[in-house]
Amino acid sequence: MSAQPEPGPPLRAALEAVLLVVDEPVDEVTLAQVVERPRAEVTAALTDLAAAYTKEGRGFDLRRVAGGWRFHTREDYADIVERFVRDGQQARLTQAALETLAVVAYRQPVSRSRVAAVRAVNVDGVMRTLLTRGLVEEKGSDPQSGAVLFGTTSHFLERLGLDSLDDLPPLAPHLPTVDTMDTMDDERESS
Amino acid sequence: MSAQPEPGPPLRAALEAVLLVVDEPVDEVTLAQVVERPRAEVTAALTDLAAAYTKEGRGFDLRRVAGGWRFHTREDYADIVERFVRDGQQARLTQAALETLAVVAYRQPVSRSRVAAVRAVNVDGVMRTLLTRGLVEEKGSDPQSGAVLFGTTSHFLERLGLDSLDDLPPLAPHLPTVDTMDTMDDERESS
Amino acid sequence: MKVGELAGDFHVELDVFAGPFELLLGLIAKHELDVTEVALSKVSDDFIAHIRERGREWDLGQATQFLVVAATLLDLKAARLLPAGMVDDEEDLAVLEARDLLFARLLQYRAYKEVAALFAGRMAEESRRHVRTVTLEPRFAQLLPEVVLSIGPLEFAALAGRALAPKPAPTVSLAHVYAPQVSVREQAVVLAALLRRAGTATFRALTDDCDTTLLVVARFLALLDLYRDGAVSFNQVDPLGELQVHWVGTSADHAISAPAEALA
Repeated sequence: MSAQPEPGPPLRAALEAVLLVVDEPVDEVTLAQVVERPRAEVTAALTDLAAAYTKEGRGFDLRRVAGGWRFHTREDYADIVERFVRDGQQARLTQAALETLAVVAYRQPVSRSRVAAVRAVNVDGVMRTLLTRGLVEEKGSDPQSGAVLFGTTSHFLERLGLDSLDDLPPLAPHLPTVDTMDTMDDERESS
Repeated sequence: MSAQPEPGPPLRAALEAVLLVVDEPVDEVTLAQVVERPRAEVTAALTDLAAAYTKEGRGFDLRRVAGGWRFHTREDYADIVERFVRDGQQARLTQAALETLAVVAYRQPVSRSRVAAVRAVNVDGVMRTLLTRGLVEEKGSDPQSGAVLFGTTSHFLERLGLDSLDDLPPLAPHLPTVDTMDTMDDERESS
Repeated sequence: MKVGELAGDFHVELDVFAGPFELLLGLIAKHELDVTEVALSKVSDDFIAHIRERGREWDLGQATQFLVVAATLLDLKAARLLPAGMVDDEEDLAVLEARDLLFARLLQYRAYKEVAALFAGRMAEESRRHVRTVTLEPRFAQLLPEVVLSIGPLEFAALAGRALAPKPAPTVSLAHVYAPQVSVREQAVVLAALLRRAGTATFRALTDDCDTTLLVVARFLALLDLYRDGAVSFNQVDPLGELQVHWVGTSADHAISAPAEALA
């Protein structure tokens, strides 16, 4: 891409914005729908963008993998990224991550939206961290809603020094009144 | 950034690569360590990058928020991005919650009763909401009264897009008689 | 906050001022209008009329804001109306300070309201910018240092308990109006015992040991009950003077039975 502004609506910029937030590779049909432009145009724009990033020697790269497009770090800088990941102070979980992990541990199998409801905040980022760190994994899906259910991993048990989930200390002593809890939970579930 | 390759080692590209994998704001000191370059140089490179992204009208933006740098999507493409990011929407705060948050932000660290005094109403429920939403957190206790003190979180800074508390809009212009006010405030403070 | 936003488009019509309510507040804040000149009852009447006019469009938020501001104005006015004159002793100074504190509170409230509006604007703006939070590419994810769970199983359970505990529903606290239960019947028994022994006593003496106003009130009500039952008679020489209470009942009266009304 040159430094010249593009003519017409900024298709490339719109694609850049969407691709910045996507986690999984996104196919061209989906992208075309989102930006409301013909697929061929979108494909051309993506190819141009990728070529431009390479030509400009950017630290990121736009690649078509498994039928979809996604930002990747450029190979040339893999060493630096590896150093960052290895040395980063990421060994400890944040308080938010710990609390979310606790909810998953005691409520599993549980959907992401259930966890979010209990925590009263969006938990997407934190759940991703827990998945990446191998503490939480997918455990099938809810037969009714079809929502993906999550549970803790054996790695989680190891890190906590437990043999099985049965060894998790009972929750009861830490809850005000279990009866109220269950009622409230049911209400929330159905709401 | 122009289409010309940069002279010397590609600092900007290295920073782009690292920033692509972070999931929370990263401060300049950490980045300088990873890319092994002086902090001032890193700061300059980040500022240049951000300016170039804006000039080129890219779909993403590099911003310093809550003390660290991070990629954001550009505001212009919010409508398109939000077709993708489903539950990214944060629940709106009520007027009472916003006002209470404002008092905490400008008075921190501050006790619940001090906040209630300014708001002239009981703020218990509202403070609970702010705590649950991660906008406010406990910051120690008052050495004299032992009352728990509250302050704003880095999530608060992120929600407002502020780099630090120093960037809070000044309160003074909203006070008609600043001189009088300050005196009053000191009196009350010491009482 | 824009002028007029505080109480919607509520306008006041007063002898000294006609215009938006918010502007009235601003003028008082800037010392351009004396609060004592403002007929607050008229302002309140107008506001109620304004609310009625809107019929079903009743806006609780607007009404609440009006109440907060009106209450502060009322405080302010009360303070302003206190005899001012020359500041010649400590008490006068205290009155002045109280008055200025009220004034400061009003200004402060306005200021925080205004920045709260700025906060809302910034949040709305910021919510249109989305951050990148994606999973690490697998090649990097495997390099992540081993997670350290800095807590043990018991602490973990406690954390879960806190995270899962039902969030208390918002309630209006009545703690400040809490009053201990006082029974009129019990107080009647106490009084009967005292009076049987003393024959005659003043109301002051009969309530000498009361540590709360509520208890005094209960004793008074109990006396009325005793009077109705013909167990006591009253005697008061001057209006607002000392109240003499005489026991005229039998010795058995009110030993145990008495009208059973409890003040809650």
